[in-house]
Amino acid sequence: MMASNLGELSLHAYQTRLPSFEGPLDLLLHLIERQKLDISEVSLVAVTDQFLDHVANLDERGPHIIAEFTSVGTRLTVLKSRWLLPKPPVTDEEESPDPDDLVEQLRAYQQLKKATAQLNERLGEGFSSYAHTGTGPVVRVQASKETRLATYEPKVLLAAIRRRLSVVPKTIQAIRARKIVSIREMTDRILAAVNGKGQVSFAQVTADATTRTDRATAFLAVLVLVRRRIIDVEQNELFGGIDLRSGEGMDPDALLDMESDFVN
Amino acid sequence: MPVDYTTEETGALIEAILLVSTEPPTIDEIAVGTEISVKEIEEGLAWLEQQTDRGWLIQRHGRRLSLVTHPRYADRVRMFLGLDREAKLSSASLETLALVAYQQPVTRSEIEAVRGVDSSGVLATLHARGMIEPVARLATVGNPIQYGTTAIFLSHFGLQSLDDLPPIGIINGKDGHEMLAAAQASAMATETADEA
Amino acid sequence: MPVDYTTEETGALIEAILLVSTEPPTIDEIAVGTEISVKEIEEGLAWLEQQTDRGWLIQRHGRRLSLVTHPRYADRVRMFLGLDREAKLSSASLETLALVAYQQPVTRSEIEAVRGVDSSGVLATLHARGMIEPVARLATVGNPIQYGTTAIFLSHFGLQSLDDLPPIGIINGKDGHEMLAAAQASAMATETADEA
Repeated sequence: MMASNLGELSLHAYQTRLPSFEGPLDLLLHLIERQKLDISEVSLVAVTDQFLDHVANLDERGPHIIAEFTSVGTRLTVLKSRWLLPKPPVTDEEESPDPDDLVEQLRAYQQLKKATAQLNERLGEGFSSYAHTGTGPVVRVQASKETRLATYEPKVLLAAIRRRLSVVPKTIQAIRARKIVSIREMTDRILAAVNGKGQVSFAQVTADATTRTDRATAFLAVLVLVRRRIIDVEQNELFGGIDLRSGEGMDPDALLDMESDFVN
Repeated sequence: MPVDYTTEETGALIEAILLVSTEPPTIDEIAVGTEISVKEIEEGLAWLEQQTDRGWLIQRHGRRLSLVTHPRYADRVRMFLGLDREAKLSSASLETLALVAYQQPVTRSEIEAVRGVDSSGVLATLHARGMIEPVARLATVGNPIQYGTTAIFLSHFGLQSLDDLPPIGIINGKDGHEMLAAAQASAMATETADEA
Repeated sequence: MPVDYTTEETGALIEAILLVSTEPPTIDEIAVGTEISVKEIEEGLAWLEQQTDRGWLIQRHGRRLSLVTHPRYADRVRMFLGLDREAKLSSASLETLALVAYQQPVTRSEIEAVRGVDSSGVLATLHARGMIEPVARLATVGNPIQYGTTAIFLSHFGLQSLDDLPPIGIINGKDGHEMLAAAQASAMATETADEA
């Protein structure tokens, strides 16, 4: 290679700073711009040796990349040889387009570099935007696609509740008074509580019992469950709290004929 | 991080946040997430809520905020989304929904105490429609489920929050809200374990 | 259906529509869907795009419209969403992306003609990151794929539309776009079937 030691040194120094070029055009453009030259055949000839020197040092790259650099290097060599040799009058116009293409190609690449820089600047500002992915309004989120609900005025709700309240309230007391808790219901409640918490006190079970009848029912229910070993009870002192917990015979089927205990 | 946003800019930021959040955030979450003080977020939000030229409203569901289309444009939005074929709520559903809306949180027994009829089917329907949801369990035996209304409910009725529900007013010389509360209290006393 | 909306109201309606659309609609789709004339929609949209106090922008990708957060609030929105700054694009990716952005639709061969280097790996990366997508196939031998940029690309660079790309301008007395196009055209002549 014809490169001077100085040229080789500076190129290597630069390479360590800017480790990779995006291909031969990138390198070529860099070499030309570094010497503050315009893109022309003259400037291409001027940087040919440096370019070839760089190609010679492409050792770690893949063959594919080396081929790309070599291809451009060959075109440069042709160009340079034309300049070095005595010039015959050019008659054949088809001879020249190849190096000219390289000039045009390089100019286009320079444009691309400029466009890239502008895009990069845009990115540097960090001004991204984020697409709307929100939950959006309800009309969109609705579960069922086949039947969508009509929208209503709030006054519809008001009308519904006023209509109800103008009719019903007087009957509420009657409903409550007639409510009787059966032993079966009570055992279900106790079992649910024992199953849920592992242990409950009798006081908790009867916390909601408003009448003596309800408390009596609860006590009977406890007796039934104990007798069938579905629950165990423990009372540590006279009139003390009674704790209820799961018993060994905890079997739902055992409850089936439970009401027979109280048939009489 | 100190912020140099104007109130208007903070409002616009909130708008941006609501646009991209997948779940409706609270004011506190916005403040923490953007490192802006709660006070500034609240001021920005107040400014935002005053804007009348938007196509949407800020809906407050509890402490959560979300953007929903403005009721003024509901008909065109529905038209655009092809929602003209709509199912209507039955009068039983409407009545039950009204009870949940006005008295939430409320259990099935409390609802039945007022309506006087079994309401399990209606509640299931309303739940499936996304209008109501379980919000808690009562601390009595059986731990019955308490229902409340959802953000979907608010949108359907064009409400910004539950505070926007029209007051029940006076019925037969009695205050409607008090009547409901009394009915609820009496039902509470006979609460059964059937929700367990 | 006749409409008696003011331009401002039509703009707000468009805002509402964009909030609820699951897919970015076109102007025509909005017009048809709301039974409002294209002219009125366009006027409303023009009004909407002039509003400067919003937290969002209308992004135009091709003929589709969508709401995206205003780039001004990018850092706070990112903070709120807990997003890191996106991984940086390599200079090779950026260069290729710039070419696709400015010259789309463009084939791999056309890209390689300008860059002077194999670009298949870079194109695959950009595609995987959602920055570019195949938009058509060229009607030459092998029907090579033509690439274009995506809505994600626009969002990533905070652009409202491709019209917002900074102009390349004039270099050495020649228009940048024309020079790129010329390089592209030279590739066209040697287009091979390797994209098939």
